[in-house]
Parts: sequence; C-alpha cells; structure tokens
Amino acid sequence: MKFLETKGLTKAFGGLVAVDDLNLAVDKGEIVGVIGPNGAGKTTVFNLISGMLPCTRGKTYFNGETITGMSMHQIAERGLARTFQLPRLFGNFTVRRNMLMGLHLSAETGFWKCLFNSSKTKASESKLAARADEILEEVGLGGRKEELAYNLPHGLAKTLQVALSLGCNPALLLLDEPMTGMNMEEVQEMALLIRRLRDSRNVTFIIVEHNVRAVMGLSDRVAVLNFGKKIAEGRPSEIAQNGEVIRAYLGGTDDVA
Amino acid sequence: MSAAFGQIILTGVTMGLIYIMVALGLTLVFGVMRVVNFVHGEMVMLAAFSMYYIYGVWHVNFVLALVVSAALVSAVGVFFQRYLYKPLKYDMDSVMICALGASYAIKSASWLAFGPVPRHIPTVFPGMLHFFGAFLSKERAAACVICIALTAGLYLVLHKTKMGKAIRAVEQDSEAAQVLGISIDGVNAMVFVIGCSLAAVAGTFSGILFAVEPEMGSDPLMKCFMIILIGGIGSIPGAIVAGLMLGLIDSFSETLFSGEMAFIIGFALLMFILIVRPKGFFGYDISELTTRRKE
Amino acid sequence: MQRVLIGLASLLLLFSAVTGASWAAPKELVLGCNFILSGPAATLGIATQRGAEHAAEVINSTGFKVQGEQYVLKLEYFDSKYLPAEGMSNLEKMLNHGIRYIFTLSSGVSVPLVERTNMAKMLQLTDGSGADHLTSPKYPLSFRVTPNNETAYAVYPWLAKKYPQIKTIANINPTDEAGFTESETRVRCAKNLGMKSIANEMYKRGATDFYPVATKITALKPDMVDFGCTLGRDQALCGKALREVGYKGMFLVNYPDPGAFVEMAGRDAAEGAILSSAITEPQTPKQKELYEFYVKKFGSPVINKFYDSYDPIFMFVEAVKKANSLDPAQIAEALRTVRWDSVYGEMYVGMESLYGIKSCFCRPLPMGIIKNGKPMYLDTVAWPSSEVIAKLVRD
Amino acid sequence: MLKLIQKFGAPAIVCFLFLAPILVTSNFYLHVMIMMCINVIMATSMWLLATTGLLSFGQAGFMFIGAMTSALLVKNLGWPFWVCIPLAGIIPALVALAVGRVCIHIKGAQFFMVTMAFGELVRGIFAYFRNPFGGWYGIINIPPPEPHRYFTPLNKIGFYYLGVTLMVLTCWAVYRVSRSRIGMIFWSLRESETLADSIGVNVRKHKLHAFLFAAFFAGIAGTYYAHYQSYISPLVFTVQMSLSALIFVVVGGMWSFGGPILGAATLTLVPEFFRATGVYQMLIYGVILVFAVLFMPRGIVGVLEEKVFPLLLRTRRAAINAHDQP
Repeated sequence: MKFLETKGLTKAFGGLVAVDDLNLAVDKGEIVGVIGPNGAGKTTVFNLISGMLPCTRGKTYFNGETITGMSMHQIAERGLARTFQLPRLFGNFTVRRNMLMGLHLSAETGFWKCLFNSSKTKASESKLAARADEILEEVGLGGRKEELAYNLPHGLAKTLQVALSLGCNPALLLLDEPMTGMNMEEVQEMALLIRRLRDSRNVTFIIVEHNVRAVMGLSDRVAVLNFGKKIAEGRPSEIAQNGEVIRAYLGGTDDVA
Repeated sequence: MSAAFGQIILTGVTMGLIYIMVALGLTLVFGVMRVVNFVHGEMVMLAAFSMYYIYGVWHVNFVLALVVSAALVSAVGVFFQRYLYKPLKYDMDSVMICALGASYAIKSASWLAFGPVPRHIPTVFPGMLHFFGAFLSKERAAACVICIALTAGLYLVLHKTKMGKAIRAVEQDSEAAQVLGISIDGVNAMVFVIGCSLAAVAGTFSGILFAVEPEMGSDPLMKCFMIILIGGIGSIPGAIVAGLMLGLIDSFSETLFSGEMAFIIGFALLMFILIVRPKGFFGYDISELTTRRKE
Repeated sequence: MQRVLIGLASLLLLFSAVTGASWAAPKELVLGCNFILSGPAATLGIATQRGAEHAAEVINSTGFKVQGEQYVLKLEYFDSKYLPAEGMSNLEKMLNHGIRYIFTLSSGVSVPLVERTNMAKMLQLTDGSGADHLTSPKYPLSFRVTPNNETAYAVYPWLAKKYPQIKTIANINPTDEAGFTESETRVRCAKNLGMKSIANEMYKRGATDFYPVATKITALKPDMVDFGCTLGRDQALCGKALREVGYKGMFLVNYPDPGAFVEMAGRDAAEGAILSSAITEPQTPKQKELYEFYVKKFGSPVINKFYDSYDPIFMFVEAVKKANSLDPAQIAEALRTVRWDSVYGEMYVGMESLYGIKSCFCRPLPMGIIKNGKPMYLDTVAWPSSEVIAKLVRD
Repeated sequence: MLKLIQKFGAPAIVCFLFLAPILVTSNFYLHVMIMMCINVIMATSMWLLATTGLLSFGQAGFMFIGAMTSALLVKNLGWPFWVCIPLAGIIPALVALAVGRVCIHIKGAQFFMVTMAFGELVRGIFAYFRNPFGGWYGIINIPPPEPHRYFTPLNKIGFYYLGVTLMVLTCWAVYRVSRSRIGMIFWSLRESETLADSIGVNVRKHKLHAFLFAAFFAGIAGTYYAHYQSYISPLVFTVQMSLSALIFVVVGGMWSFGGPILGAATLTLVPEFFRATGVYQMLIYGVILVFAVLFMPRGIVGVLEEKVFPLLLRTRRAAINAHDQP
C-alpha cells in the first residue's frame, strides 16, 4: 500500500460535484504537484484529505490506516499537516508565539501541570522555545520573531504558515498554493525550502499551485484536475505535452509552457 | 374544546405576528451591522409614547402622527448609528454594552419623564371579529394585516429596489460592497431609518393592544433576538417562521400549563433548536462574522 | 498587576472621599425609603414616593416634638431596582447613614432584609406579602403597612352578601410568592363562604398578552373573575383579553388604579367591574383634598398607591410622638397602639388573631364599581373582626 | 523600579486587601468590597472563557446552581459550609460539562442565546419546584459559615476575609491558566479555530475546559453570595447578572488580565457613589457605560497602558502575547 492513497474520493456540494471519484497515490518522499484551472476542485481535495470537510464518498488511507471521517486535529496528530490558500495565522500573536503554538502537538498541556506550572512543564516549554527559534531560523523568519503576525508581508506570512505546519513534525505536508502572489525570488526561496525539507526531514509534499512553471520545476510527479476529475498524471515533461491538459488550460491561465 | 383550540391557534398566530413586527427592524440592523442593538426596544417605547401624545392626547390624524413619530425615532436611531456605533466600528461586544447603557439611561429617564401611570393609545379599530368559535379583536386583526403588509413590503424593498440590493450586498460582504462603490455609512443609516420606522409601527400597535410604559420595549426584545437567531440572522422568511413558531409555543404552553411551565418549555425549546441547528432555519453560518474582531 | 493595585487604591480613596462625607443633619428624623425606582416595577416605587413625599411635606409644615425637641421628617430615597442584592446594598448604605427606620417596597426585596433589620434593631415598614416573614412574632420590628391578601377577609363576605348569585369564582394571580399567598387566601375564603373556586391561574409577571389565560378561564365560564394581587396594567390587559375572548361574567379588581383601568381595558370591557380597596370618587374631605392635590400636581388618574403610602408615614410619626423616643423597639410598641384617622377611615395595627402579633395595618375598604365608563363609589367595608376571620380561615 | 512593581505588585495588592479592614471600618464599605469580590470572581472566570472567543450569558445560571447546592445542603441537611464550597463549584461544573457537550460547538451570537436560555431555564426550574427550591421566594435564612461568631450578618470581617481569599484564589488560578500554554491555546482559538484545529489542537476539548472553569468559579461565587446574603431566589440570578459579568470584562478591557478585575472593581464602586441619588442611579450608570465604551475602546486597562503608564506598556505585553517564556 502506498504512503497516502485516496480511493474514489468524491465531494458534492448539493448538486455541484466538486471532486469526482479521485484516485491519488503518493509515495514516501515524493513531491507531487496538483494543478488545474480555477475551480477544478484542488483546494477541496486538500480539505477532504485533511478532514476539514467530510467527503461524500470514498476513502483516504494514510500510512496504512484509514483517516476518513477523522477530525482535522486527529489527522494532524498522525503526521499529516496542511497549509491554507490565504495564509491563516494567529493574527494578534507574535511570530514567535505563533510558532510556539505550532508546536502544540509536542507540548505538555495537562491542565493541572499547567495550573501549577510544574518544573516538568517549565522544562518542556523551554525545550519548545528552543525548537521554535530553530524552525524560525530555518525558514528565515529569525529576524522578525517579535512582530505581530498580521503585520507580516504576504510572502513571509505564507512562509510562517509553512513553518507552523512543520511544527507538528509532519510526514506528509499539503501545501495549498504556497507560491501564489510571490515575486520571483520569493518563489525560488520557497522552492528551495521545500526541497531542503524533503531532503533533511524526508517530508512528503503534495502541492496545489497556480504557478504551473514553478510546480513543473519542483515536483517529481504532477496530477492535473479539471472539474473535479483527474484528467492526467505523470512526470512534468509528459504533462507539458499532454493535449488534454493544454485544452483544459486554454483560456485559463497562460502559464503553460 | 375545539373552539378553545381554534382560539389558541389564533392567539398564537397573532402573538407571533406581533413579535415579528418588533423583530423585523431588529433583524435588519443585526443582519447588516452585526450589532446587538439593545436600544431597539427603547425605540419601540419612545415611538409608542410619541404616538400616545401626538395621536392620543393632541388628536392629530393617525397616519400623520405615525409618520411624525417614525421620523422622530428614526432621528434618534441615526444619531445612535452615527455617534455611537460608527465610532465603535460596529464591534459586537462594545456596541452591545454601549447600547445596553443607553437603554438603561433612556428607560430611567422616561420613568422620570412619563411617570408611573401605564398609558394606552386609543384604538383605531374598535369591535370584534368572530370566526367559528374563536374571537379576535379588530385591532389585533389590523395589527396582523399591517405586519404581513410590512413584511411583504420589506421583502420587496430588499429584493427589488436599488437601495434594497445595496443593503443586501452590504449584509453579505461589506468589503466587497465598498469596492462596488456602495457607501457603507449611507446604507447603515438607511437601515437604521427603516428599522426605526418598523419599530415605530410596532410600538404603535403594542401601545394599542397592550400598554404604553417605559419597560414595554425591553420585554419583547429578548423574544425578538430569539426569533432572529432561530430564523437565521437577516433572513425575513426565517423571522416569520420563527416568530409564528414562538407565538404558537407561547400560546399553547401558556394555555395548557401554568406560567413557569410555559417559561421553561419556551427556553428549553429555544436551546434545543439552537443546538440542533445553530445557524437557524434560513441562516447562513454567521459565526465567523459575529466573532470577528477588528485587526 | 500593579495597574490593578494603583487603580484599586485610587478608587478606594475617591470612594471614601465621596461617600465618607457622612451626613449629620441635627433634628432630622430620617426614614430610609428602599423603593423600586427603576426597572419593571418602578410604577409602584414612583407612586409610593409621591404619596410619602406629600405626607412628609404635610408633617413638616408643623414638625413634631420628641423629648421636647423639634423634629422634621426626612425621606431618603434608594433605588432597589426590584433586585434583592440592590435592596441589601441599600440597607447597608442606610445603616452606614445611621438610618434606623426603613420603608421597603415589594416582598421580593423586603423579605431578604427582614432577618437583618431585626438583628440591627431597625424598624421596617413594607407593603410586601408573606405571612411568616414580614408579619410574625419572630420579627416584631417589621410591619405591613398596606393589607394585601388580608383584604380578602373583608371583601369576600361582603361579596357573598351583596351578590348571592356568584357561585363560581376564577382566581388569577402572578406566579410569585405574593400571588401564591393571595390565591391561597382567596380560594380558602371562597370555599368557606360556600362559593366554588373553579380556576386558580398563575401567569408569568411581565406577560403582556393575556389571551391564553383568558381563553382558559372563559372556557370554564365562572360567574366572577378575581384578579387577586394582579397589579395595574395587568388587570386592565387581562380584563380586556377576557372580554375579547367572550367572557360575560363579573370582575373583582383589587387595589386598582380605577382611572387607568377604565382607560386601558376600554369602557365596555371595564363596565360593571367591582373595584375593591380603592378610592374611586373621593368621599370624605380628606380624600377630596388629597385627590385635588394629586390631580393638580401630577394630573389624573390618581394611582391608588398614592393613598396607600400616604397614611403609613403619619402612623409612623404618630408612633414616634407617642413613644416619645427614637428607639425603634419603643416606636414599634407605640405603633401597635396608634389609632389614626386615615384617608380610608380609622387605621390601626392588628391581625393578632391570625399572625400572633399586631403587625399588619388595618383599615376600612372602600368598594367601587364601574358604571357607564366611570368608577363610582359603592360601599365601604369595615375591617373584619377576628371572629369573621377565624370563620374564613377554618378548613 | 518597574521591575520591583512587577515583582511585588500582586503580593502588594493582596496585603493591601487583607489590611484594608484596618482603614475601612464601616460595615458598608466592607459590604461593597465583598460585593466587589463576588463580581471580580465572576468577571475573571468569564474573561477566561471570553479569551476563547465565547461569551456566556449563562453565568448567573451556574451561580444559581452553586448557590442552591450549598444552600440546600447546609440548611436542610446541616452539612458544614466548608464541605459545601467545593461541591458548589463541582456540581455547576458537571452541569456545564453536560450542557457544553451539546452546545460548545455553537459560536457567536447563537452561543449568547443558548447560554442565556440555559440561565433562564435554571431560573424557571428553580422557580417552578417550590419544594425544595422554594419557588420565587427562594431560600431564606441560609445559615452563615462556621464558626458563627466570626460570620454574623452584621459583623462582616469574617465574610470579607473569606471573600478576599476566594477572590485571590480565583484570580491566581485564572492568571496561571491564562499565562500557561492552555491560556495560549484559548487565545489561539479566539484568533482562528480552523488553524488551531489544523495544527492538532482539540478545539472542542479546550473550549469545554474553559466553559467548565468559568462554571466552577461562577458556582463558587454563587455559594459565597448565598451564605453572605443568607438569601437566594430566582429574582437574584437574572440575565442582568450574567450581563453585568460581560459588562465588567468589556469595560475593564478584554485584552489584559487586569481588565476584568479593574472593570469589576470600578463598576462595583462607581455606582455606589450615586446610590443615595435614588432615581438617578440607573440613569447615571447607563451614561457611564456609554461613555466608558466610547472613550475607552481597549477598556480601562487600555487607557492606563496608553495614557497613564506608557512606560509599563513597553515593559509589559498584552495578555494575548503574555506567556511564561523561559
């Protein structure tokens, strides 16, 4: 069995079928890009896998167990984290505090321990603080720890979002448009970051992205969605030639090489 | 018993319609600005008092008196919107407290001003109606008719006129509406004018049916909030369904059980409905909006 | 944290600066008025305030002597908002002001205080109901200044005599202790007089729509509906509703505001209603004088609470004079012996036979009726003798 | 200097409160301080709930349950008060658990309404069953705590110290929780539940915890109230009371731990200035509320931070970012 596998995943909002019988399989350590024109249901796929939305039909297997019907935090506990299209952050928190929050899963949250602030709690908190700083340095937010999150520029907000999801040291990371609205070098940095994470921590990535060129450059495999259906899957080079994909994109974004 | 049964139904419907009349203005304000406008009850009360004096004491023509008191109350409402709620950026919590304080102040002021005697607006429609076994006074019938007319009118205004469309646009998404060049302030003021005029009508009729006194507004207010939330915020059909439902519940439980039992049943049902369907019958999920903070 | 500290400190200073200016006006006898001046029941408070105020004016025009020193009566008003906690705070405030005689409105507020007022040796006058709390040997310092459920002992025999055709009675009362006490008394009286109480309705205080209650009662077709201790607005609305759903029988309206009742219920609905213990048309010169005073100052209709709260003040002052001391206990004893010619007629403290202690003010009850849209004087019922009462409370 | 204040601020307040009876001899001031203690307990516990983005109108209901519990146990079964205090906190907490399980997922205005309905429901039920709850008269002559010679209705010293102790304990607990990681989680829920959920926070569980916590302390406040006033009834624990807890929080300042405390203290003391004005008290109170909200958008604490102690503003963070950083 694959690392992550969806079998016949389907989501219908009333009449409209957003995701239709999607079968997607990802191996450990892969970087898979999911592309498609607007409203192809890419984000919905993420919402289904991460448990944000209940799926109408189908199953999702992760790491050997079925995670369908689990709530978001249970799935996160199993090492499947995600980011959001529009960066969601704890706006009134400082960056550092955001990151501390991101480390929730490895934190001591026993009510009485917290109430009496036992030495054990203190110790774990200080460990976490160190971890947080470390991660922030790694993603290049080291300089802005004390800023309030909602003052961050778009690019950095997205980076912080990724950092947050790294907090629950995931085995699989779903990135929802990590590069959209970034300028060229920000895109480069993000791509580098993703590669580095894959190599250093052996994280598997699924990336939904509009910036097709970047995805093509970044991912090992690419799946193309249109109207909730998977119309093509394969290596970036093959996809680029795939006629159906190009047709799907005609009149869509002009990013296709 | 069948006669009594018919009476219960009839009572319930009329009660419901009267609740709705008060709730309409409130649901509009709540829907568009997402503020818990505790002063609305005081608007009802002030309108009733001005009706009492203009129509009941100085014997001005009924419609004219109604228009005048509606104008007066609207002025007050717009004042609140402009000088209290806008500076507070329509932030839910602070506006709620502010409105609460204002309503305390207005109430005690009017106890001082109007004295302890409960007043009564002389009825315009004397006499009784009598359909198969059940009784209904003409004034109640009139109130119901007016309420239905108002509801329909409001619905048309919101869905047909340009202004109404603007209001609904703001209700859905004020930022987007702003981008479309709709003046939020204008819309808000307009909403307050409409809401207060509705309150004026409601006040007039509850003054005719019941009593005119400083506390008359606060009592139905909680009921109206229930109606709004059960029906779904900003939804007129929702308000109608919820209003009629509450009216019938009250009528039945008060007729068949004692006072407290009715009280208990009412709140138990409210809790149940909100737990089962938090967004109300016709409501969209406003939780994000109501809990949002200015950042 | 230190913000809290500094805030608190400054507040406390300001606080003691303002309230610490404790009053000390010589030769003023202060009666603390723990009235409901805001909130749903403010009607009572404001009306009572008017009566007491006027009484004080009249008294102070001459003043009175205690132990050879000239005194004037001063009323200090506190707003209890019909909340027990507020009433308690008011009490503390009054203790702090050295006030030892208080006048509390409504049982909801006065009952919680009674334990404390007795401990503090304060004299409490109240209009609240509640037999074993306000009028009992346990609390010799608390008095009920307006008979409430006791009026039934006078009214029901009168009814039985005057309207023998009344066989079935329906009682309506608010769901609170006052209501319960009232309905118990009235139901028992009716039973012992051979009438049948076929309905005993409790409605929620603050309800405005009485169609449901009316529907229920009309279905039972009683000869008379007794509004019990239902007050002002509610009586009128309920009467109106009853007529509208087709009730044909009589009304017995207790402690009403006749004018307001007619205005709100409407002439036809109010027609023929019997008004118990209310002054409809002023008969005696005293009533006339008060009536004219009120109408001149506040305009008609006159609220009955105005009359009710007028005389107790005089009774109190009489007691002070008689006791010739400022000690609440002595004043209380004196009060039990005072006989005062009140607006209603002779007023005294009695009901020992029922409560085991004289602590309820007794007075004749003027009865009225509404004839072609006007409240008319009908009769005056003397306060029942203890034998009559004994007959009415036997079971 | 600031360091000193920060270090010794809290102990200073506590000492101050415990020494206050030496300065404040009048029973009335003590009474006011006692009411203040009750309000502070209400406000702080409510505040902790509010940091999760939930505002409850049902606090009075929990207060009532707590009060009723200990009143019945002490008066009818003759249990000692000191046994009943914890019970009077635990039982409302259990009720809160039951209620929270079904309604904690509700948000915003609907949550107001549900909790409000709950509070009214409690009142209604206690009013309906005259035995044992005593109907609208409620329960009268609730005995004071043992030993009786320190707790008489007229000698308030005992009650005062009890009240202050309870208040300090409550504040301590709330402060600790809000400064701990749990507090951080609560704030994060207020910021964005979805994000919190996506990084593995069990949203329901933590909201429920906050709800229980608030209910527990409301119950404690309730029982203290019952034994101090020696009287409880449905007239006491009205929506008004729940509302006032909310008023304290908002006027005092949502964003700081000092807020609810200062709010409760101020709004308990200030109306007392006008108590003797009778009719005008409510009027003045209302106007005060309006202006307070209008001119202190971040509450009293906000004003103190920005106008009065700008220095402290730099040295201290708002509670939302305050956390025991190692």
